Amino acid sequence: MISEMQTGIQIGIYLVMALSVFAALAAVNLPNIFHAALAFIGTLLGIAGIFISLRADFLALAHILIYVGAVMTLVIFAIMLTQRLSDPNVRQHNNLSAPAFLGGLAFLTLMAKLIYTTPWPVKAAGTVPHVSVMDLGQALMTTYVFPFEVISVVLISALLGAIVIAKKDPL
Amino acid sequence: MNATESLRYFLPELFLLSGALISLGLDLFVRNKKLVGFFAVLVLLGTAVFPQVSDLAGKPLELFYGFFTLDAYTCFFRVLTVLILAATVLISISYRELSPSEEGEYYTLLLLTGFGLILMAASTNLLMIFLSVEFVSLMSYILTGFLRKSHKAKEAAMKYLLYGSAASGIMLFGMSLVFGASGSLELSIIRNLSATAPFYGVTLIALILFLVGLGFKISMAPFHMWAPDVYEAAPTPVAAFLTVAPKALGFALMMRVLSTGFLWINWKWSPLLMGLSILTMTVGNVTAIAQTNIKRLLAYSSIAQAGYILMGVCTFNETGVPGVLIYLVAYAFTNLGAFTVVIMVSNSTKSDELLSYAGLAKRAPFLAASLTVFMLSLAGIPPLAGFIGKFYVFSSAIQAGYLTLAVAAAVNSAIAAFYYFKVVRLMYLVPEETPEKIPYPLPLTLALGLLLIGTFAVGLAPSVFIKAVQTALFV
Amino acid sequence: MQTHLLSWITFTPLAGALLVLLLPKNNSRLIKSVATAATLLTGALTVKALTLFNAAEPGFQMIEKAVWIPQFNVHYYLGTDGISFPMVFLTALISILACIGSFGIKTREKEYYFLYLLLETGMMGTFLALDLFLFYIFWEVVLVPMYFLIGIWGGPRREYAAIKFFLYTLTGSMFMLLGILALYFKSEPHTFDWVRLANAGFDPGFQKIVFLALFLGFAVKVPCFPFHTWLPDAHVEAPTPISVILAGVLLKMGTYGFMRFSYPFLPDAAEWFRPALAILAVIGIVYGGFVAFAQSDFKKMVAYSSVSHMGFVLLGLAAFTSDGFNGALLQMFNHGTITAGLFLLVGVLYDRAHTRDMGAFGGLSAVTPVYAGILIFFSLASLGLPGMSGFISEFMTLLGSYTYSKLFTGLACIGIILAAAYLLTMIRKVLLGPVNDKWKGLTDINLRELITLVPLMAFILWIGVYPKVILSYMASSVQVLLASVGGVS
Amino acid sequence: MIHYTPYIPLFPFIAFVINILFGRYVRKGAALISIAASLAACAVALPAIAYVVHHGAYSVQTEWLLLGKKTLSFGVLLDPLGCVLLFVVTLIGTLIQVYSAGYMHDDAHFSRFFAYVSLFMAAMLTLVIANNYLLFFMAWEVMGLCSYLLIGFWSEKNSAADAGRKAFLTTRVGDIGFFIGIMTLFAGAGTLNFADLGHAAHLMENTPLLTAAALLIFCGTVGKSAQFPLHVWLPDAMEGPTPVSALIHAATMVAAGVFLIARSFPLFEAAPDAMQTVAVIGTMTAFMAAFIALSATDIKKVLAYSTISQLGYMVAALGLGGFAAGTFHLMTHAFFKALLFLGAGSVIHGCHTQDLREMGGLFGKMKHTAATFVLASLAIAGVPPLSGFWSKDEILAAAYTAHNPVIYWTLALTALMTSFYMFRLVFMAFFGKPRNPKIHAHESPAVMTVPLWLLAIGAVLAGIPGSPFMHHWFQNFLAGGVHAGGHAAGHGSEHVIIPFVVATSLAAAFGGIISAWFLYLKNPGLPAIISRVFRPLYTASLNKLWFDEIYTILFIRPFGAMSRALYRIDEQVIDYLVNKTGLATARTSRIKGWIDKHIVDGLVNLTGWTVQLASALVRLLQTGYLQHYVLIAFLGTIVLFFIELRK
Amino acid sequence: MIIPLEHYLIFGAVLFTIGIYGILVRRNIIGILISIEMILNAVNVNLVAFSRSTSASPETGQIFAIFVIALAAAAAVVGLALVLALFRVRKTVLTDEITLLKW
Repeated sequence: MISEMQTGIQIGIYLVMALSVFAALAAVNLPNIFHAALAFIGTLLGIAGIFISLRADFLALAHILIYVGAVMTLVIFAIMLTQRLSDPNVRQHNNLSAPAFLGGLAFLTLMAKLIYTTPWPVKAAGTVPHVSVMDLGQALMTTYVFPFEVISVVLISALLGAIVIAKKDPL
Repeated sequence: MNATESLRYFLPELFLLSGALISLGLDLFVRNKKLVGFFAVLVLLGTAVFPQVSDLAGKPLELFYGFFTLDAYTCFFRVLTVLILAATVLISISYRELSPSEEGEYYTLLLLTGFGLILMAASTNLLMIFLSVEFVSLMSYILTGFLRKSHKAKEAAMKYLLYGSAASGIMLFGMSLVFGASGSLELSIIRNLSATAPFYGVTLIALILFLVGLGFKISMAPFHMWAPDVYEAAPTPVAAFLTVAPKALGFALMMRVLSTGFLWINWKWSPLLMGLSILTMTVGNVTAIAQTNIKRLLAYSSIAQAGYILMGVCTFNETGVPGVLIYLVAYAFTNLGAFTVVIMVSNSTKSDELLSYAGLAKRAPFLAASLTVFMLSLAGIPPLAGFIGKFYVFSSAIQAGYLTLAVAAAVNSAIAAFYYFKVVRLMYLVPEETPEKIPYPLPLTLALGLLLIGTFAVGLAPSVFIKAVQTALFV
Repeated sequence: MQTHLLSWITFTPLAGALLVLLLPKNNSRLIKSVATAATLLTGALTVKALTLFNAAEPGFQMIEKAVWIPQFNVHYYLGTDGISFPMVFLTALISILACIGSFGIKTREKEYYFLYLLLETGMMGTFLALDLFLFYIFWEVVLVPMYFLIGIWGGPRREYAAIKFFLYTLTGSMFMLLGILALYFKSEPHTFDWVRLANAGFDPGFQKIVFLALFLGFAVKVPCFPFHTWLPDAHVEAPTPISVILAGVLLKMGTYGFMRFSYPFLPDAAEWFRPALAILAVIGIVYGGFVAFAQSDFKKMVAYSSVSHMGFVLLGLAAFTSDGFNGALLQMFNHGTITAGLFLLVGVLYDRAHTRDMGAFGGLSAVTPVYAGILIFFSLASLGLPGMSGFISEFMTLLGSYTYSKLFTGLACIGIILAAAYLLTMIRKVLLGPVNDKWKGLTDINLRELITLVPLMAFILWIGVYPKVILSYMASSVQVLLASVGGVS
Repeated sequence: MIHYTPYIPLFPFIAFVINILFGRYVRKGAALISIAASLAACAVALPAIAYVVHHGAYSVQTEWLLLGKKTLSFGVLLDPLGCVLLFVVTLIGTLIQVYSAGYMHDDAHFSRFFAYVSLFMAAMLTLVIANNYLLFFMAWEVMGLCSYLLIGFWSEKNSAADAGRKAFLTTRVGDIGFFIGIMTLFAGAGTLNFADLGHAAHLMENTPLLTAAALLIFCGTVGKSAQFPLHVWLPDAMEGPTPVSALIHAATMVAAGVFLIARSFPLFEAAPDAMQTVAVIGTMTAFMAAFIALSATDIKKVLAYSTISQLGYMVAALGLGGFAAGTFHLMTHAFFKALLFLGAGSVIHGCHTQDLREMGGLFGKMKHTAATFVLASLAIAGVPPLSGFWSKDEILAAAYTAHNPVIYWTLALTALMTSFYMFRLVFMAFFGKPRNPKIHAHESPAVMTVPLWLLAIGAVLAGIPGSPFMHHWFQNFLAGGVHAGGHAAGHGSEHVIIPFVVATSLAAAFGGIISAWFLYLKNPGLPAIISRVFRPLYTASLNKLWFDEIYTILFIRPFGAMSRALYRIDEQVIDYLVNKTGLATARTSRIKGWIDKHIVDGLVNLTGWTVQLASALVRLLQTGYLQHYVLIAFLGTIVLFFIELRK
Repeated sequence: MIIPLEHYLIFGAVLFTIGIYGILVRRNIIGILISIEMILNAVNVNLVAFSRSTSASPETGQIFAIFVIALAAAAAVVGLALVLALFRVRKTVLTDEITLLKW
């Protein structure tokens, strides 16, 4: 029973993965950039699903909030600001597809080989404790307090910069 | 060491950060934005001489649970960084293109970048490496695209960002793999990984992906191609800064990564870096020959210089490592100096074309002489700073017995002399086109004078600097 | 002053250069006098050193040594011996004369004399440095002023000539630097110190590589066939005083390098490369002679004649005998005086006629008899007329090389005939034959020009008639050199 | 007085210095200064000679140069051989200078002329008293220089300027041989001192090195004494003023070559092969030059070829072992040939032409000149008891005793030709009717004729000391000298008159005179017919056996072509290859034009060109197009993977 | 772990490669930015997967991922700001039209 359920979950995960990859392919290939952005949101959701399967619930949530809620909204705004939607005929791909595809294929092959030949030090199932939101918060406030502070500086700086860059000329 | 304990060792950085924030606030109240600039210089100099709380004679301090490694190495680069930044700010103050409406933020951003650069030097784990590199990169993109009016600058910043993000993405992917294989973010633990045979593959891939990310920062071929475009289009002080500081810290980090994380497979990366070093210097020099824009010429030159510095990284022996540091110091003085002259000339001629340097010797003898000194230093002519750097890296190649590398570097140096002298030739041998006089604004002249002194000082009294470097490395 | 005499000699010109920099741009008279005073003072110091110089002492004298870069074991290390002192003296002499010869320069005088004096410091340092690091620095310091001096004040193709000179020599010296570094790292403990390196005893395989590297650096300067092609261009385009410096002193730096560094450090390699050196020397002698013969440009002819004459120096060095080495060293000195004189004379003519095409002249001996006489004098010295210095040194080098190879010596003798051929043809074209009406109004040589030439003539005659004195200064040091390479005396 | 010997050359040298530096102040006084110097030299030299005659050779030396462990000393050696030359040079030199004062009186460069002549005197005297080869060589070269300067004295004339250069270069070819010879000797024997030659020859006995050294030294003679095949310069040297021809190119300098052989005699004796060569070359030269002289029409050219021929005689004599004979002839020849040249100069001075075909019947107008000239001609023809007879007879005797019939008869035939062409000259110039009415000849002033007569006395009497009347005093004196020089074998031992030789000699002398008389006075139309009958021979003689033309084709043209070719290689290949490195981008049209025009810059140039090409290619990659950059980086990464992961 | 670690890694690698492909072929800068985000997400997948299976302390990978997300957001903000600024002056967002700088 458990194994059946596990098989079901496994199939579900693989399905999510397949869908994510499919969405990712769509995101880089769709001729309409707006559609591509939407497809990418699909990928993001899929990845959130994968996170859940890895029992990183908080991360999945944060992922969706930040990406779908913030980044992609921005992206879509940007698309709308810069895109003449009336003109979907603008070619969205350059002529580097062939070398890019071949290069990508080579890279992927290499990676696959590497992934399968490396004896990853996987811990025995069940020995890895569940990481709760509490745990994460604790870690961020203790061990990781320094990066945490740093990233805040980064974000402030980035915001400052973005404002300076994007603000309209006073004249 | 926990956070509270760490803070007292972290005072210089805190000083810098608060300086940045104050300057941001100052921007709101001060009408003459130049004052913000001078304030920034003071902050930077303050950081440089900020009293060290601890004695660094002992073991390196693992501040903030090891997320900030405070050792002599970090201190060295901290001082180098803030000095470079101080020079950058100084030469920015009289930069004509900078409009008052954005000048205040500009200095703040520079100060913040300084913080990021110091983090790079202090990073010993993957997370901090990623964070600091991205931080500096983001700041670089922003600074590059800072000028509102320049189309080229926007374009270059855009390219820079896309290229840079892709590069850090690639590096990050490598980090993820090595993290998986070792189970830790600490470079010191990753080192143990590289000692075991089954993990060679993943270690090497990770190493190469590291090289991509850091190679991007130091403009190492074939990851250098963004550099000329960015250096040409960026505001000249920013270009000066970008050719020096991120590169220097990129090298700092690269050496940290290689020595802490991958020292045991140096027989693998040493030849690789040798090839990349030769490629880098050749590409830089060969392409520079054909340039007609001084900033672009200096851009390619800076690529070539990265190639020479890589020699020291590649050999990684007792001359190579200090060689890199010395070279960086020498290069910082020299390149900043060259850019200072470029700013002064372009302030009056409104052009960065090489042709506008024709007859400069007549119009502005001091500028021409200074630029000549800097060009000679870049070409590695003694007794200037550049020579000491080159001497060191050549030494390391010879000491390591890398004859190919040494010969390639020798040939390259000769090629390089050709285009450096192209500039000199224009200034001295070609009659002037516009007889206009070039003004000498105080901050720029001050910076120029100091950089000139530095260039000579490294060349004539290298022992002082070598001592500093050795302190940074072996204590 | 006594104790730091060599430093004074080296840096007096630099001080003069800095002083020139402070002078007002337009006061040409003041600039000239300061520059001349600096060279004269340097000359006086050199004479002072001459009185202190102990000819019987084979080792280094007047040594100054101070730590400079302790981390690399680099010392500020000056000293002189019988090999370098003649060169120092030559440098001082030629510098004074060329400085006086420079009075004709009318543009950008301040820059000119600044660079000129800087150049002198570089040359002096090159000959006096006993620390390889220091030597390299001075060696390179020479390059830069030279570039400007040719490039700014040269002839129509000056830029080309200047950059060509610069790139050739720089390429060579880059390899030399590699060689120097190799020596440094091979020595235990690592050192640039001449004395230590000379006693290091490197293994032969290593020696060959380093010799080759140093060779590239030195051979370009000599210039040794086939690295000589910068020379005609540089000479032709350079202003007269700079040609004089170039021929009089700079070329000697290459051969001096062989004698001072390559040979004592790398005796086995020197032995091994001896045939190659001799072959290149002979090619240079004959080839330079032939090419000189083909010239119609006066200055170019003299330039190629330098290639030929410096070939004798190399031949002497390949001889590995006391005669060969002494002859080579003497030939360096003599070539310096003779060719410097010839270049000055070319300049005299060019200043007046604004052409150097020998075919355009004719019959000048009737128009400018004093000039003609002096030109003939230097030509004869150059073609090795006995009684003049060139003969002695050529005789000694050939005598030296004779015991090494009769064939090479014989071939080199062709060079002597060639020298007579091209120099006499030059005299024939310029001085003899019917007077060309165009040059009827040419004025004869003036006093200033005479002042630059007469000291050279004095040296040429003195050495030609009684070479024992100058040779006595060289002999003991050369003997040491010879012993170090294991040559026969 | 003998101890002042080393200072003999100093007097003329001082005269030289004064005249060259202060020529424009002393003006005509230059002649006085030079003559005074010569007289002073005479005044020191003659007592010195007397000393040597009574007390034997004198030598002194001082260290000059340290070669390795060997010392090279310079010094003075005055032995009988040197005395002969010293006597000749001081005496004839003085007389000729006196003559020159008249001859050159109107020349614009009067003082310079005397300066050169004084320098020559100084060099020649140094050479004569030199005690070693190096000093000898140095003086030898300085003489060459003076010869060069004096031949080209009238340098406005292109022919004179060319002749000077030719003389210097041609002799220099020989000198280089001499120079290598000296080195060979030094390397082989370790000494250059004449006094040690015997010892040296002994050291190198039977080695090829010795023969080589001797032959190489002989090269010097070939050049200086205008022996075949380097004789071509001497006829051209007649472009110089006539006193110069007399002094340098007849009496003294050219004889220095012979003197050189005589000096090196111990060396040659030890090398029979070399001796043989010397004899053959000398004989060939003697014959060949006489043959050319037969058809010459320029009065000085006839004398020039005659000089070559006579020098050939002396060389042959020495080659045959006739040490005394050669030296003897050297002395007598100096007198009569100087006299001939001065006479010719007087003729030229008097009628302003050198072409024999325009002269004729000058005897009446120039009595002194003609009389002395005829005396000299008789001497050179070998008519007894004039000096030429005694010395020529000695040489023929040497050939006879050497049992070499070919050489003997060739020399005899040459003697015949000599007397023929000399009297052809005499008859054409001084006798018969004037051919060119425009010529108004006049006698020269006393300053010129007095030296003529003084020399004539010499020409007549110089043979006496070597004749049986004085019991071959000269030969014995010389033999003692060789003795003193360290050589054991005697040379003057068998000085008996050989009747057969005397007969041949007399027959040749008178045969030549008579046939000349027959052809040029009796039947003036006959020579033309003869020349037509023996056309090939005549043409050969007239064209001087085509030596100049052959040398032009064989040496001069290839030389020029080679130098131009090498130059082209230098500019276009070596330079081109080298240059391309950096200069490709230095693209002002001027430079480009230059580069196009030219290729040895080539090695560098090729490099440069490669760099330029690479530069262009690499630049092309820098498209400004972001994704090209990323693609290169990405592909680069993959390449790095493959490099690192390969096994 | 419900499915083997390797499968997650392959999934990450595939996403990564698609991202790279996107960077290389997209003309639109926003498209490229999306591709870059995809790369960072692929890394996150790796990080979280490793965090679950091989990491010494289980939260490390997740925290790293959080930082990656945050920085990605920052980069996106700067990037989009630049896009807008660029669009304003150049009226284009296509990479092959921003090639003023070359050679």
